[in-house]
Amino acid sequence: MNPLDWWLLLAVLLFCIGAFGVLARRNTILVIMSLELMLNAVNIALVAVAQFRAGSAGAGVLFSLFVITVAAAEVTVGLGIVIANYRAKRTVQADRFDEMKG
Amino acid sequence: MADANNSVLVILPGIVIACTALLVFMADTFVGRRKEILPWIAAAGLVAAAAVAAAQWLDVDELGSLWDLVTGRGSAVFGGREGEAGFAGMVALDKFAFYCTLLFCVIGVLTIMLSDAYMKKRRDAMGEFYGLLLLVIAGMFGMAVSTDLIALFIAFELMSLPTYVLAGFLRGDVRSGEAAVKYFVNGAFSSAVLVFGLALLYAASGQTNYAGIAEAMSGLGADAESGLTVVALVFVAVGFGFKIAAVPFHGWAPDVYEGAPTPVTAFMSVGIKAGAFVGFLKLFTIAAVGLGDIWTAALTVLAVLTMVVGNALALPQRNLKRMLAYSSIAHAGYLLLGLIATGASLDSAGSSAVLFYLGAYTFMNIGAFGILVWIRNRRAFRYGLDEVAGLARTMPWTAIGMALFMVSLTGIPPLVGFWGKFYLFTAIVDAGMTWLAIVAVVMSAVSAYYYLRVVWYLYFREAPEGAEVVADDAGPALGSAVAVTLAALGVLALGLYPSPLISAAQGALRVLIGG
Amino acid sequence: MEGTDAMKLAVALIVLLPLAGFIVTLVFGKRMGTRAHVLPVALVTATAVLAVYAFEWVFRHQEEPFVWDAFTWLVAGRYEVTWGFQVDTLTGVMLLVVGIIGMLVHYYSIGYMHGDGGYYRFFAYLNLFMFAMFVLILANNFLLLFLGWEGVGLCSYLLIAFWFPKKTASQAGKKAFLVNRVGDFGFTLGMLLIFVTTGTLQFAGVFDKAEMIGAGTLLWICLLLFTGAIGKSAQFPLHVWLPDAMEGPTPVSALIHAATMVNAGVYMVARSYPLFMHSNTAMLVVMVVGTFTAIYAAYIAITQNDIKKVIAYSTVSSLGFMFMALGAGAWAAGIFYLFAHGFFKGLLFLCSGSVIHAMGGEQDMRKMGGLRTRIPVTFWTMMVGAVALIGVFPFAGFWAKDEILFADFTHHYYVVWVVGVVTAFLTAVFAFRMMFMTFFGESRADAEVQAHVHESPKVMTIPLVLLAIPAAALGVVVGWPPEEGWIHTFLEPVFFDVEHEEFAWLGTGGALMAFSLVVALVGVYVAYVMYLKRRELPAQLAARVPWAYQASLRKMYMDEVYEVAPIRSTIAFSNWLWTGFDVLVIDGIVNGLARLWDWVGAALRQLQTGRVQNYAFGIFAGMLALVIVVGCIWGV
Amino acid sequence: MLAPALGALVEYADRPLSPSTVPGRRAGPTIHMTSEYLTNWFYVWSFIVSGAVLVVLILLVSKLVNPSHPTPGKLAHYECGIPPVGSPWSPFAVRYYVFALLFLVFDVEAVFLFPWTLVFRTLGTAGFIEMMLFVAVLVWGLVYAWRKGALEWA
Repeated sequence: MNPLDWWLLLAVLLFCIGAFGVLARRNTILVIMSLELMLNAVNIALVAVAQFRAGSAGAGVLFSLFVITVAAAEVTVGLGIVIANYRAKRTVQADRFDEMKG
Repeated sequence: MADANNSVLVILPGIVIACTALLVFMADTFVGRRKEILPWIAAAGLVAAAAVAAAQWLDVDELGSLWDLVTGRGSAVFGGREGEAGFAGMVALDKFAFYCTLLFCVIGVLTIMLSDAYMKKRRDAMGEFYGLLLLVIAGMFGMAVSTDLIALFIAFELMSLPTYVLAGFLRGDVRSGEAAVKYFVNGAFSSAVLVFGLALLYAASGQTNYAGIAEAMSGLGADAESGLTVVALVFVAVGFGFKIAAVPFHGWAPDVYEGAPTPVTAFMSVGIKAGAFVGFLKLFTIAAVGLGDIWTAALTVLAVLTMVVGNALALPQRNLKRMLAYSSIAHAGYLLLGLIATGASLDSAGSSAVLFYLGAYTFMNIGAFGILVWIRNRRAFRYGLDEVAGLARTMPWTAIGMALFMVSLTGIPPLVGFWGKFYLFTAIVDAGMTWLAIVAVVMSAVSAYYYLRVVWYLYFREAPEGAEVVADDAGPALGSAVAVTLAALGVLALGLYPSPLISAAQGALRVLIGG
Repeated sequence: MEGTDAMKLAVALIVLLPLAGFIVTLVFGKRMGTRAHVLPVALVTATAVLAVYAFEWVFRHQEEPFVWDAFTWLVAGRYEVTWGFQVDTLTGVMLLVVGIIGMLVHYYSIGYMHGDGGYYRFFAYLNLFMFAMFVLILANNFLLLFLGWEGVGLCSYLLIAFWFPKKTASQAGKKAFLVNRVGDFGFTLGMLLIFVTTGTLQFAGVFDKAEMIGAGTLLWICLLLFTGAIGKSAQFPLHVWLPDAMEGPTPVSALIHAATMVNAGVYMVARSYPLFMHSNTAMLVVMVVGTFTAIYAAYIAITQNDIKKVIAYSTVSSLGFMFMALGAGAWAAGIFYLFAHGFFKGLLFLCSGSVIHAMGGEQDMRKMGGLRTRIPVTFWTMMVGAVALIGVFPFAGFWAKDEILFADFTHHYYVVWVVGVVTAFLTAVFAFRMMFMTFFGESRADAEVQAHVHESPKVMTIPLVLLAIPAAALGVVVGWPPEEGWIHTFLEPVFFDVEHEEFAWLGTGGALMAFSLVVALVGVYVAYVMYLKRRELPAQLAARVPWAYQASLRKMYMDEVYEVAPIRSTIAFSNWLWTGFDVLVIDGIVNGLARLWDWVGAALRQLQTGRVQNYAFGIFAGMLALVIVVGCIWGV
Repeated sequence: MLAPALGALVEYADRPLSPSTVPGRRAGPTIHMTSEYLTNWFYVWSFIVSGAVLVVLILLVSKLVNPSHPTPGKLAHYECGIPPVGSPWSPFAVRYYVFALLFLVFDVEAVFLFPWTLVFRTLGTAGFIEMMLFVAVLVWGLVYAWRKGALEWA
């Protein structure tokens, strides 16, 4: 199998590790970090494709740039929300947010 | 950058909206206590954006009047059949985008009116609220115009990120904060999945431009339907399904809808859904047009689950806000039928039905939530079903409005909700998937139970003791009243005479699919 | 075609006037106070006149029905739905029934609802009902018909629950709503199927294609439509809502639940004649359901003590009779019966209302009696209605009922015929049981009620008289001579090529006619023996020893119940049907459907844990599942 | 030990699955390579396997296997090995995070400047103006933060 597959496989594994972090971690800060991990997996995939795949290669690199910046904005919003909640609820544990259900 | 000016022209409405947002933010820090001006600025910006979009059409169109344009009559289309492309084909302002722009502006203005009394109670947050709202709408506009994976992704995030903040913008309110956390974690997770899907789509085709992807895929012939494409499309469907709260990606929706401020909930249930739908409609129908059978399969599974689970979960709810949340999940299920129909038959009927339904749903749902805001503005109200019992006597007109919206949501003629379902279901039948239509009809019959139960409480139940306590958000709420009234008129008028809207929707689709 | 413009105007007004009445009354009614009725009644009167005009028009143009697509509702591709109206002879008959009875009921209500809290609300709803009912019968496509169908349904729920502070009333309204959901759901599916197969919903278009539709599909279409009819026309097993609907004000019972709305199902089936004509199985189903309902409801009616419940079950039975006729292929006879039934059943209800009015709200017949002399007008008119109901020569019911039985017989549905005859017998029994218990013998009301017994005001009695006339004479006028009567030739264009049996006076026809007449009279006699004859005895006793009076009176009841064994078993059986079957099984099913969904919802709710990461897990698991599913559909 | 397993996986995945695949159709080297890896089902299986193993199993197993006899000691969360004393947040003023976030945003947005410098000449004036607009928006945001008082220790 060709090299691109190995890169994509790496991306997949990284993505799944990040997903695992999001699902398993109780601390929202760590959850956000795991989210960043997932987005970085995407970046690897994008750059790898841009490298090996015929077609408009530049797009992949460009795309990854945007992913990076959006990820930054995302983490900013996320941390902001976490801080606001910490003020109100004095906790960052994800599973403590279960007031509404059903 | 030869077409720089042209490109700017293409996204001019979006630019107008975004700049208005910046203006609102800045004005917020300068006006001091006179914050009542902010909603006016925001509304003006939206109107201006709509006007710009319309003007762009009129100066290049041989169309006689704006009315012809809106009703989709007449022949010519902006810059020829393809619409006007900009930024190296990353965006295109075509008739489809035009329809969506108008729709989004209507949604935005209605939301601004709705939040009138609500925001007067929370002056300090006015700047954030209206600024973020405008940013979201700018993102929705981006969803409508983008014809490239990158543009789609940016628009998607621009639409999402401010919404997380809006959901939790009642600082100090535990439920609102909880809503924000849930929405953010799930949202960020699913958008990571989405962007991974986009990356894989890029991997499969080597292109990020919709047209390019379609071309590359057709070049591959049968090989196009490979594992890679399947995974890519499924991932895209997941990110999309999350935004429209399709089962099983819906878990967040009821909690967020319940926790978020009601005007925000109203906006999310209508605006975000509309934005997501138009964006992915374009992606699926242009880029993945050759792979219809794959994403149709995926969406069919989602649609059935969504309709069944959404309705089943709405039944036991006794909190109106939560009930409406589940109902909007169910409606997302109906809407999916339109996409499926287009994917299965490559006929534009389904997609135009979706556009029509989005318009119809805007009036119904904003109206329904608006009534809740309005009641809360008049008396103590925790959105409980029992609290509206006997409302017909204490607040007759409010009760009539509520009944109207509920009946319309049920899909009983002659209200607009009926036509929405009518077009969706007929489209799916024409696409040869009658069984789906039957499922949908059964489910709407079920939904009648919980919608009309509300009407029942309004008219045939005795009012609870001590209903006339002081209001939660007391104060002048002219805006909310106007918004609800407009919504009610829309539901009635479009119900009695839906032709203009439907032909407008069909006209909009003619650009994408040679309907 | 001459006069179409006038006709257009008439039809438009027929639809619009009641609507206007509804809106104005709803908005300004409160201010009009006790004069809230003026506008609606005036408008309905005008409507009735127009309806008569329309009838007269179609009378002159029987062969060429009036069809008018007022305006195109929406033009979207191939789907074209119009506000289209059509007046053919069938519609003409319906117009007469709805227009005239509707008008009379409006007048009657002025007296009956006098001083009620929701006076204006009542008239507003009535006008809305008229609007919807006219839309229903004037529509020239299924969708518009369905619109009216839902409209009358809505009004029916609103009016059943009119006195909603009464728990039973709001319950009854809810029940009516739920039960009709089932029927309407079938109807919707039927329309969908029609649209899928024929690509249109216009009557003309659909019926033209009727032959082309495959037998299986056609059967499904007919059965689904009939499901709707079962719900609306209160046929077994969806009839349960109608008896409870008596919680509504009596004029409502008369107009909606006897004369007009409940006939909508019959009308719809008759309207779909070209479809049913081609599906014998469907016809058979219609006939069986109708026949069974007829006798079933008649059984139950015998033991009811609430005067309105008796008439209600009798209505269910009569509707069963109509479906029996349609199913047996006696289309004209069925509509004829509908025509007559509308008048005499409406009359009976209004009379019962007048009785209740006189008794100060008392509905229990055991507390009545001897009203004959106290409220003569009501008595005589009600007697006309009862006689017409049981079909005594020459009253309206006689001709209609007889043609149906004749058709059953001549079409060799002997079983159906026997059931029909038995039903006729039972009908006679309970009708006159009601008459005797109410009007004859000693009054069993307590003193202070007695004191206040009074004939109803003119505004109520005059409509009774006006209704009594057609109830008595209609049969002879339109139904004579049998099988060639005017109504037949009149309905010829609608029910084309229905084979006719020759009616021989000195043959089957005459014999059957005589026989059923005898049966009816026997029924009356039985009722007389059971509920009247043994009454003089206690009366004489009562003259001497008052204390013995009560005791003996109760004893008398025992005797009446126990003296004749077959009657006892009948009563027991009908009791069982009523309490056991109706209340338990059928209500159980209706409520069960609702509960099932509640249960499903509750079960799914468990998954809605409120935990952030459980939702995220749902997303992830759903993602994997979707990959697998789509992967399996698509590559492997 | 992962590699051989994956090798086997690939063997399995590489077998032609889609019946519609016509081996004959090949157009040019790129597409050749493309269809090579496009037609295999490597991705489906790698996703399902790694996803299921990494997430579903770990979550479920940990749920099932571990006996739950909760005691206060066990319930204490152990992100950093020892039971935390007090809130881990207390030492820092919330302001710190606001600054951190502001820095993060402006820092990362600067990433767009680098590719711009590479193609600066070719873009010419239009590109310059566009970038200035971009920077202006960022400055606008900074001013907003400042006006909102986010930049002061309080």
